[in-house]
Amino acid sequence: MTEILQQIINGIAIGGVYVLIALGLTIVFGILGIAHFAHGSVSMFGGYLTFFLVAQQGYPLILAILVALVVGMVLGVLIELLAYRPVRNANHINAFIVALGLTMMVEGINLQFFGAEQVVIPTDAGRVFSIGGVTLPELRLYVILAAAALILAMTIFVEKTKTGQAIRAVAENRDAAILMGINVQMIPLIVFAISTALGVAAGVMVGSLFAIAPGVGEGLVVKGFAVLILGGLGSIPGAVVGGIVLGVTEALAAGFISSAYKDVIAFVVMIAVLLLRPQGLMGRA
Amino acid sequence: MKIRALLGCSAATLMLVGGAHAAEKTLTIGVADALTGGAAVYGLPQANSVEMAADEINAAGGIAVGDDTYMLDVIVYDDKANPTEATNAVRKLIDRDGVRYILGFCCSGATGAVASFIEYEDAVMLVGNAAERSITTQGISNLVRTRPPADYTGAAAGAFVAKQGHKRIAVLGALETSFYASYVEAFEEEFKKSGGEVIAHEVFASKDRDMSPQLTKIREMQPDALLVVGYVEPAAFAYRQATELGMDVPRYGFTSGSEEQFLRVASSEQMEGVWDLRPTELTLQSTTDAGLAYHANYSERFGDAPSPSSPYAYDQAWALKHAIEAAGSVEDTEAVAAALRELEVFPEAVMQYLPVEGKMFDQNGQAYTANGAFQWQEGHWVFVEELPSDQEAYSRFLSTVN
Amino acid sequence: MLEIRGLRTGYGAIEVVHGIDLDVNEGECVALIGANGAGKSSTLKTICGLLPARDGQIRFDGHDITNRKGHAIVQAGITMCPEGRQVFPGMSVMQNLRLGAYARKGADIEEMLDMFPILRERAGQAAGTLSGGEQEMLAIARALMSRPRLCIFDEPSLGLAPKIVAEVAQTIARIKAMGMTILLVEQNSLMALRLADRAYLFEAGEIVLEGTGTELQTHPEVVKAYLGH
Amino acid sequence: MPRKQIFLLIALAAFIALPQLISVKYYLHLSILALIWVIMAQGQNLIQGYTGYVSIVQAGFMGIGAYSTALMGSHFGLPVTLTIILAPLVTAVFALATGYPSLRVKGHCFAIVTLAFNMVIFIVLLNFTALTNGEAGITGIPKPGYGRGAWIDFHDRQVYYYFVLIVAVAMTALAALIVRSRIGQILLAIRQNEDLVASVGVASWKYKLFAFVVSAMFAGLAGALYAHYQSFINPEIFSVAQSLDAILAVIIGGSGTLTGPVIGAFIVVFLPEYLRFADSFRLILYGLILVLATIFMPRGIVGLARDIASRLGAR
Repeated sequence: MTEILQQIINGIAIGGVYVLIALGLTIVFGILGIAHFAHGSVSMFGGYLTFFLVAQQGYPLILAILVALVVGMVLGVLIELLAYRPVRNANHINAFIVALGLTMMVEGINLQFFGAEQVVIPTDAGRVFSIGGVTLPELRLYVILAAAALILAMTIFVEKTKTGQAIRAVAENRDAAILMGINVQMIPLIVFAISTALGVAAGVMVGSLFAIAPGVGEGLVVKGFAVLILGGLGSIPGAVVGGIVLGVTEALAAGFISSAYKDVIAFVVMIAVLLLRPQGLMGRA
Repeated sequence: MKIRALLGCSAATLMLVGGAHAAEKTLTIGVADALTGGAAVYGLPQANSVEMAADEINAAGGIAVGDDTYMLDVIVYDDKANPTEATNAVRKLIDRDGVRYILGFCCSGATGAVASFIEYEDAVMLVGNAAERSITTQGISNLVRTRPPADYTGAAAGAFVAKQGHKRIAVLGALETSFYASYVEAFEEEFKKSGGEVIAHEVFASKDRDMSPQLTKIREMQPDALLVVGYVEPAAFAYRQATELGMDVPRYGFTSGSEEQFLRVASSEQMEGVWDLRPTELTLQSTTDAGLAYHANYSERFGDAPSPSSPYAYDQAWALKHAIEAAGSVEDTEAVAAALRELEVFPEAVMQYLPVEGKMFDQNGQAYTANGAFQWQEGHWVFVEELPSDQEAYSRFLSTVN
Repeated sequence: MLEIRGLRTGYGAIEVVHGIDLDVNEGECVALIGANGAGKSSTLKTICGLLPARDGQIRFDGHDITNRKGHAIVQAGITMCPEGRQVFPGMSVMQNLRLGAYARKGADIEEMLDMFPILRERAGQAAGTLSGGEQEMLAIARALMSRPRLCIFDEPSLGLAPKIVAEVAQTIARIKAMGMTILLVEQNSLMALRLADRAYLFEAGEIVLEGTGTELQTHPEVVKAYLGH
Repeated sequence: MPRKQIFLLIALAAFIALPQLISVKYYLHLSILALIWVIMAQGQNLIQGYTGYVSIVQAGFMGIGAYSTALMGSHFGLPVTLTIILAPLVTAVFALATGYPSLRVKGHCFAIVTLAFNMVIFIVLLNFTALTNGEAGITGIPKPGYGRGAWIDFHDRQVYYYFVLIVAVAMTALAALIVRSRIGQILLAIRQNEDLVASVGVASWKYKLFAFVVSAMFAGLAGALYAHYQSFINPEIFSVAQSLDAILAVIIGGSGTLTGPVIGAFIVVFLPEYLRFADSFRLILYGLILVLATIFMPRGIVGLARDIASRLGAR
């Protein structure tokens, strides 16, 4: 029992990171229909930047995160304007190829600026809590809490604010949204800013809890898309449920089936969902 | 003014005269190694150390072959530790640049790809840090390797851990990487001899940084000790997460990571007491004068301490110099390859090679170094003792493997 | 209020509207009738900025709004209740209504719920779960939420049961009675001409006839082709 | 003779003469790799260029072809020529199993699902060490023919070049046949408007699956040729990065054309050679080229050439 509980706790922390990545992906997909493949690498850029500011420039962690969030938002806006907007009306393949090209570029930029060695954002959180044999490191607790807070903030933003409602409207019906007087040229910029901010938050989490290294972002973005397919494309509750499900599945698979094939098992779950429920766990039929 | 110009003139004349005496030629050697990507941590220092060795050899008068003196010139290509890129790099060195001597090679996949065709080339290949055993079991006569295979070290480690009195040990490692797997295999064999048992073989991939699921499973099995085998980046997380999960069993490992690399991930308290059972390589506490000089020169030249495994490549360059001089030819690669097999350990060597029948490389072209047990004590790796290794016996064993 | 001169528009390589002139005066209800694909809906889309104009001019209140961005046209005071209703299916009725008022400050939802009591009953329900007639009411209410000065209806009766069609017609009549300027495209020509003060007949991307609603109702060509007896 | 056929003959003659024109053998080596990539890219083009589905599993299928030819040879002692022929068939079986679920989604999601499959193939190749020997890979894969010194010696790179050239030309011809057939026309129609195709009663999924499987077989064959040429394979070569190169080859060359993949394959193999000067910037440069090419040259080099030709012709 302790083991199962411990594995679920293990899975929730990484699941929280998946959720944040998937939320960023899902709002972009909902609005533009683009699989923003560079999202993982951009998120890692945010993590790297935070590391750079903390470890090399001596910024306090919170300030560094704030700076990284702002820089990330600007970067997101630039990506939309310079890369995706020009292919908005072209074949959907083109947008995906642009996404792949962007991924290469951002990975290259990360490599150029921050090197090939793994990077860990230093934090002070080193305590470990233990309840009845189940342990929870302080840092993981913060990551879970931060992820929960961001998910809550995101839900409130989308459901309760005018801008959030406009974003949903554009996702559901672009033409009708125009008729509501929504500036549909602006919405993608806002969406990319939010998406990248969420990604940077995930990048900081990965960078402090684990490490950032070349290729980590790409691995993460694939997991993010697996979450999307699991939860339902463009669905915010789907991203939350799918992310936790994927994280816990991986931990349980590694703990009880095979650590070598845990990613394979995660993808098999994704394929199974695709076959049995193509619209995803939370998607509408 | 005039006097100085005259002096300059005569100096130039002198040099011309000197040059005409014995022909000074250039020998171009090649390096194929990972300069970018994840494996650059191993490859780049190796490439640097070859360039440094070449300059030192040149400064010491070059390579003397008959009446000629050869000055070394080094071409370095990036193989990204990728087999196709490595093949391309070596093809280019041989076919386009006319290079006959190729050094470097930090990583097994890329090395294996090149080893599969080098036999048929008019060239000599010197392998460095790549630890996969099969590289020197194929009887390739124009290939030698300075680093011992991982299982040679694994066996010594198994005997050492058994001696500590552990009976049930859990393994967590990059077991999909075959030289790590072979380390564990040899470890297990030795460990079993004294009645021990390996109760778990859990795997992490090179990009995994969250090993808590595997460790949770291991924790449940209540082993006497933990053995972590893999690249330092993930291994450091395994050590840290083991403490986070409240595991307080002794931890052994095979990672060859530096102090800085571990401290980036885990605190010194979390690392306290961890053992690293590995080839002795370059450690300031246990090295020779050549090693100290190497460390100082490298640090000065590249502004960064050399990686512990980088001297494998440095020693390649010196081994090549001595072999060419012994063979008396730069053109006859067969003679040079044969001379390498006959070479005795030379004074410039940084690693502490254990000769086999008096030779640096055995009949398979394999060199052996001492293995050591290092322990993390208050923020530092401390050399505790040499691991008992029998290079002669292993060399005989290696000849039987195919 | 709305003046269109020499308007051309189309999709890709195909031009579907070949230079039309059209006027809507303040407080008037104007209907566009004609066969499928005659260019009526394309004209509406072009007015609302959903489709770019290739040539010609659209003026609203004397200002040129040709090829302005869609949201700017809404801000100028034109709103459209689109063909096929186009509610936001995953959002609640209330959320749909609030979005109707996106372009302006404040929202008087109560007023709208009084006008369409059925929407009050369905307030928390996802719009996608409403019946066709209810969705049409929601789409109309949503359009009115922006307090437009010109309200455009594109095929409001499309795909609805006859009983509901009558209800929709009544609703539009009520809105007209409130003094709203209306531009209406409707397959059901009889319904359109009864509601309209004036009407234009489209044929193959051109306007072939213009007159008051009553005139056109009795025009032999219209009777023969569109009112069918 | 029509202009197109003259062009074709000149191109063929150039490929035949190429080994004689190359003085540095290294470029012959790269040319062989490029021809293998032509087969890869022609396959990728069938699904990406003609059907409009970006598949990111081409390198995975190449790996299945490479490993199956090597393993059939070493485990069952089958002759090399036979295993090369069987390799695409083995690949087809895997492609059927992966294509069926993947094709349930469209567009971007299809791309992601196939990418997941490439990762699965990679992980299995890496971890199923009993069969694949893991990261260390398989060494000593034999060449076709009768060994060293035989009258046709495949160890001679010129011989292997002509061998691969014949296969590459045959596969390009096969791709041309498929594209011009009724099936090819339906594939094109699917790219244009899949809903329309479905609405006229064509079971579009069958055609998509066909395109997917055939494209995988091309990759499997390329993998087999690669394995016997290099004599060494390991999982690294068949990772997602290589699948992206296949996409790059099609896009840069010109997707939905037969010449495009040929040009693209040579670019993908040779471009890194000429970008060495900017080695550390290579990834950035690559990505930039991809983005700019997609935005400003969406129909690839072939499309650009056609535009220029028609403009010149118009004058």
